[in-house]
Amino acid sequence: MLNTLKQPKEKIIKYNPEMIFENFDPREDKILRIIDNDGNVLDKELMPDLDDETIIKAYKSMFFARTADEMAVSYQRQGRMYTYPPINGQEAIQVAAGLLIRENDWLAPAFRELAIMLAKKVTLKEIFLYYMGNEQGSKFEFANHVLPICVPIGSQLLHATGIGYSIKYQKKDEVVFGFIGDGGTSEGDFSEALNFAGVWQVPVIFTIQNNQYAISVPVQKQTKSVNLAVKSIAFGLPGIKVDGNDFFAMYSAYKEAYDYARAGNGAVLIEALTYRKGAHTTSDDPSKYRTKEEEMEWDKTDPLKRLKKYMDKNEIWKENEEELIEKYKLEIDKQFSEAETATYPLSDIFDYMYTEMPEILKKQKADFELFQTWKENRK
Amino acid sequence: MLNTLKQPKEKIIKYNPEMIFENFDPREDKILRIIDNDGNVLDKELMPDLDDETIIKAYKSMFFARTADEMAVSYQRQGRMYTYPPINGQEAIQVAAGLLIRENDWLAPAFRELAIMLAKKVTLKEIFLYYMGNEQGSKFEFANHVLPICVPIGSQLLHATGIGYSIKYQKKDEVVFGFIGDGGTSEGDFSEALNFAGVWQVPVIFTIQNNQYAISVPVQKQTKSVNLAVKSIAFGLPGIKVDGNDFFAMYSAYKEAYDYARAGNGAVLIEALTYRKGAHTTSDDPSKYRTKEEEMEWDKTDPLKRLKKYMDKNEIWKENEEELIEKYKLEIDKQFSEAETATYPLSDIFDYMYTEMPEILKKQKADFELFQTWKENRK
Amino acid sequence: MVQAINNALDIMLEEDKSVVIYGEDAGKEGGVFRVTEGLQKKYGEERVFDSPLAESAIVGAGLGMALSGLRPVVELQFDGFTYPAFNQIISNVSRMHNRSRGMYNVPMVIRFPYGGGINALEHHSESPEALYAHIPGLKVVIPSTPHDAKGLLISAIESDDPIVFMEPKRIYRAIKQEVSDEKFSIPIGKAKVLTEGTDVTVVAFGAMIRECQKAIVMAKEAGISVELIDLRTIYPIDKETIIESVKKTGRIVIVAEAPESFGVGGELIAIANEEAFLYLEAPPRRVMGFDTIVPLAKGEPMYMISPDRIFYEIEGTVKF
Amino acid sequence: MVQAINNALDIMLEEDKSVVIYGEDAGKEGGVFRVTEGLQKKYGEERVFDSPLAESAIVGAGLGMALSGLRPVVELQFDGFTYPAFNQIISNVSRMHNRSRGMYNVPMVIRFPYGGGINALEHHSESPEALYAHIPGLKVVIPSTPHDAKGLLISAIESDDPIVFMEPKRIYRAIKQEVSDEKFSIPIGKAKVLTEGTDVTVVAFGAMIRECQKAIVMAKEAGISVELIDLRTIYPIDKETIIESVKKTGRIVIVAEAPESFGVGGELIAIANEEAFLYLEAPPRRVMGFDTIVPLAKGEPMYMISPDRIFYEIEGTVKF
Ligand SMILES: Cc1ncc(C[n+]2csc(CCOP(=O)(O)OP(=O)(O)O)c2C)c(N)n1
Ligand SMILES: Cc1ncc(C[n+]2csc(CCOP(=O)(O)OP(=O)(O)O)c2C)c(N)n1
Ligand SMILES: [Mg+2]
Ligand SMILES: [Mg+2]
Repeated sequence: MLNTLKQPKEKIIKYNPEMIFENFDPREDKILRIIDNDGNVLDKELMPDLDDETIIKAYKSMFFARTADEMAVSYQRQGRMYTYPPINGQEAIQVAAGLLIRENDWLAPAFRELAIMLAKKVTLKEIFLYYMGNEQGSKFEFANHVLPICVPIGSQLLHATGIGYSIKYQKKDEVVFGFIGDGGTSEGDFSEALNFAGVWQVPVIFTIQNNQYAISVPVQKQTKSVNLAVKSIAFGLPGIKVDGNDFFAMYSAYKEAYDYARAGNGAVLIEALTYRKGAHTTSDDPSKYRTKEEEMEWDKTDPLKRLKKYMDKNEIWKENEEELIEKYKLEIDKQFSEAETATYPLSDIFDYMYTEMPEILKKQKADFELFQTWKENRK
Repeated sequence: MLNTLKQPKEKIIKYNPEMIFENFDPREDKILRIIDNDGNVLDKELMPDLDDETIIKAYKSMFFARTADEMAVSYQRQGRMYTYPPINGQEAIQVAAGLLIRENDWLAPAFRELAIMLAKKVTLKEIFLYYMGNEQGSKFEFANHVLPICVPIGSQLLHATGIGYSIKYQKKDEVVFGFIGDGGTSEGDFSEALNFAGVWQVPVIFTIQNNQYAISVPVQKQTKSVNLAVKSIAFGLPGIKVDGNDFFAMYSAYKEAYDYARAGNGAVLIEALTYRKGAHTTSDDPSKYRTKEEEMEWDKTDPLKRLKKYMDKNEIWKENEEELIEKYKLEIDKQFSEAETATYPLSDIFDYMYTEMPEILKKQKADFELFQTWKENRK
Repeated sequence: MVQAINNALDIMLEEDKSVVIYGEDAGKEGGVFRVTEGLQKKYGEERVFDSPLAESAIVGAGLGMALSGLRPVVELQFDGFTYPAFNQIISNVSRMHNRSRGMYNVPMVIRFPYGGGINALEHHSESPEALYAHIPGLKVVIPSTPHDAKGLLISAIESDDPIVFMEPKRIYRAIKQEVSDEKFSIPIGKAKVLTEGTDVTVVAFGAMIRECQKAIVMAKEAGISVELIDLRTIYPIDKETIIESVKKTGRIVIVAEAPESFGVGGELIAIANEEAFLYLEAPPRRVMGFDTIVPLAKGEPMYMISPDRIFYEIEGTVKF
Repeated sequence: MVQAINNALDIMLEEDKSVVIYGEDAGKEGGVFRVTEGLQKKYGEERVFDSPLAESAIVGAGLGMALSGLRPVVELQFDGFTYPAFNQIISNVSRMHNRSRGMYNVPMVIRFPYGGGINALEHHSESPEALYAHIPGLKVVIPSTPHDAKGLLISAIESDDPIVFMEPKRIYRAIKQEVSDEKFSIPIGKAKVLTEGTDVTVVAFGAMIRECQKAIVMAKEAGISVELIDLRTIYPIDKETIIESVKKTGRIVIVAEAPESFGVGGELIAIANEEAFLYLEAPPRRVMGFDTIVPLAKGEPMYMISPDRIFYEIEGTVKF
């Protein structure tokens, strides 16, 4: 009898280690977790093959990101920067992805992706510039294949899918990382992006940073689905739910997703379960909508503390954290100062609207300059 | 350990028969089918409890709809009507739903829902008026709670969800039927409508009429998911795939969905597997994108033939089909003639833009009348 | 203004059980600008609530509610996030009454904060009034004071037509004004002459009114008498009030934040030409935003229209 | 015109491997208007293909492609179905160059048929040019002949800025014109004087050009000399050509199908006022659609602008 889709059973192109996604079926609400809150390994089999040096590097990246994040919040409090969205608590996800992402791989961020942007060589100075209200911060001097911060929720994932198409069409060895929040999964663009990525079978790794809230709205009010990873089924993609505060779990999931996508099998959805420890942005007050108890409960899962405990237990970590933080602070402050001295000429408003400025804009600019002169003369 | 959604396990409010949705899991790509192409009952257990009279009524409704549909196509060919989208082949779905839908239940159609619109007491005259290019055809004189035909794909399902909210809020005993095509499932609005319906837990029965094509694009190019019913999982709704050309299967699925929704359990997704036997619309030529063989293969599953065979085997059908068709044709032609005599005054363009006409529109209308007078005088 | 709007919503929720309010963060938190603060507590979660994050759904579902007996007042979080709902607004909300030849009314309000001047991120400073005003079937309303916000919003909620209600976020908390606690309404479709004058007509709305008022002080000092009109309703536009004023002054300057090209200014100039051509003594002028993206905070002071820029253009017009 | 567009696409596909074309039914079937017919066969499914049914994705993914080395030419099926993509267009496509301060270009064309007069269903007859022209960062192009369609489309595909390319579907097959098979281009941003005249300037574009030409014949019989300008590019608008003509004729009539309020007409009147005020001898006039939904087939003959209506307004302007 005739049946629906009769999708030709796609042959999976070989990749390694070929097991995690199969074993953690989101339909059964399974979650991939490798170390517990105290840094104990729960399942040695699942432990990724990482040398101590890499683990330390990862921890330092997390640590640096957190320090920068906390300083950003305090710069903002000092009135030296406008709104800033902290990533505090979500470092493991981004640093794990950051270990894998190569120079030519693409990153399509939302706006809470500081750590992976740093991994892609976006500078803190640029991030600061942006949140000081200067678009020059989105012109990345050293980063390759990173899209600017994208504020309209969900829309960036379609760009990721389109880039995936380019990669496939141009037969390049590249992978796209697309990020979105839990709230963002409700936007039509999220579904459309995954659906197109499925049909086109393009190398995109979609990450949902499920930090439990969309501003004040808890994820339970976003959807009735058992979890967010399971949404992959609607688009025929592999999906997995991962403990986003467990660096090793995140790394393992990404490694498999990366190999899978890079081998040409298509896109993957990762739900990274985490918690936004800070406010939504510096203009938000979380005490309006969540309890201290909840925050403390989640604090036990903090990705930095957890990895630190693991390192301590395994005697990997040898550095002086105080010294490190001082060094980081100096570095961060230096970048901030550089950002603070940037100027914003009138031409910046006009110069980048088109590759060549149309007459209409030239005229508007000239008219404004006339006004400025008039104003000067008036004084 | 903290986990994702922690959806409170909703208690299902009792309804009957409470089994079909559970037994036909779309994740396993199961399909509900009760009679085969020759009208033989495949599983007596599943056979809905319908008396002969009702079955005959259903068949006649299907037969009437098909006759009207075929005549519509021929009116169009005669140049007496503009574009028309045939439903030929999709009658079982709509007639099954039509048996259940009550006067106060709501219908949010797309544009290929002739049969259920008739069941809701929309008149053929109105349908004809509409496709003759007169908006008066969307002002239903006898139908209650039917939205006008909605052309922007997918957008109508959000209206269905909103109506569901009204019903729940106003504590009414009503259910909403929302229809969409297979292609429509790719639109963001489809996902948003199901997601909101899930979160709000409102009485909406979503039907995907999967007729295999969106104009020329086959459903295999719409999505990578194993079927369309499985998309329900992304929104935490029950979903089922049904043989849409099997009247009994459709009726059973609808009956369960209806009882489930009406009891207050929330929304449901039904994928009805069918085939658009005709063209997309009268301006389309299917031979550009599908084969005669395929059409013939699907023709074996024709919902009318199939139900007729069932009735013949069980000696239910006693009427003279030739006579019936003549009677129907007369009736249809009468309604068509009535539609053909309708006029379209200038005021129709202006009168319904607002509940009260603003000055600006009055002026535009008056100016146009001046022009008309000038034109008259010029002759 | 935040309080006046909150009060209008409160009154309508109290009076009419069919009024419901929702949007992203509009429930528990009371909205990112606290416009709906306290309302969920007072009226319950069924009537004032958070929705999932999807603007098309917020508006589309709202339309469904409006068709089935409710009067939804939906909140979109910012001007720049109204666009995912654009299709629902232009293809369905604005048309359902006409499409159904009057079988269905659409008593629905779509509220959102708009405009620049608050040092915000991208997409948080837009003035899309011309886009919505060009859509047949909608009415577009913009208040410029707390009092007007309350009276116009009450009219909007009581209207059986769909209303796009744009709130000038820059003056959400900037203007102190005593507003009566009683229910009152201000008619939609009527502009208001705020200051009478004889030399030039200045037409503005929303947050620009305040800037114009500052410019008028400068003009007065320069001996120029300005007639200031607050448009209040962008569509249907109150041609009469504008024409009458232009006939008197012979000059018109339009002030608005949005990009100049294809914006509100052109429409007003067309109206002045079509109905008061022989009275015009100088070319009408537009003091509007550049045809650019509204810059981020550092660039915004150049983009945003200042009182001296308005004065500069007024003077230019009068001296023509 | 369908053939000329097809030919332009063919030339660009042939010349540049980075050009890809897709949209609903754009592949196998060659589009509902057969504009892309034969191209999939010639260039393969990777370069010319059907997409799933989702306009936001069509445009959003197209942007991704444009940022990563391709030159996508995406097709949206009808004017009325561009709106689901509105957010991607206004929030991302038009801004990525500016947002990234020039780090990324957006060499992308968004093609769609627009306009009324074909007895179509609702949403199939719209003229949204003013909506797109008001969006900073876009260019909006509308051809009026097969020759122009080809030359302008080639320019559009070669442009590094995003182009909204609106095709007047009513004359897709109506105008017979020999068009060279060679590659040629017509500059974007330049209007064209089609007929020189001295009494009145008529500005139009797209399918309205043909109607204007008929009206001009009537005007000539009535002794009126009309200068007809085809705008060709709606944004950035070619002020110079318009101003020069208005300075000569002293009169301007704008013809466009879209709803009058907040449409293209107002912008043109503003330009004429700002730059040629002292030359104006009569109030500029708009001959545009009503502020209503485009009616279905039976009502359309009243809505659509006919040559005699254009003539009527020309005469009115000249007799003023
Ligand atoms: C289309 C759109 N609607 C609304 C907003 C306003 N907004 C900014 S962040 C946010 C919540 C996002 O939540 P989530 O996706 O969970 O990401 P998170 O902030 O938690 O990282 C909202 C509603 C927006 N930026 N874009
Ligand atoms: C938003 C939108 N985009 C495009 C169209 C044009 N269009 C009309 S019907 C159709 C295909 C619909 O396919 P499907 O959803 O499978 O329904 P079917 O026609 O098969 O009943 C398309 C693309 C539309 N009506 N609305
Ligand atoms: Mg979140
Ligand atoms: Mg279909």
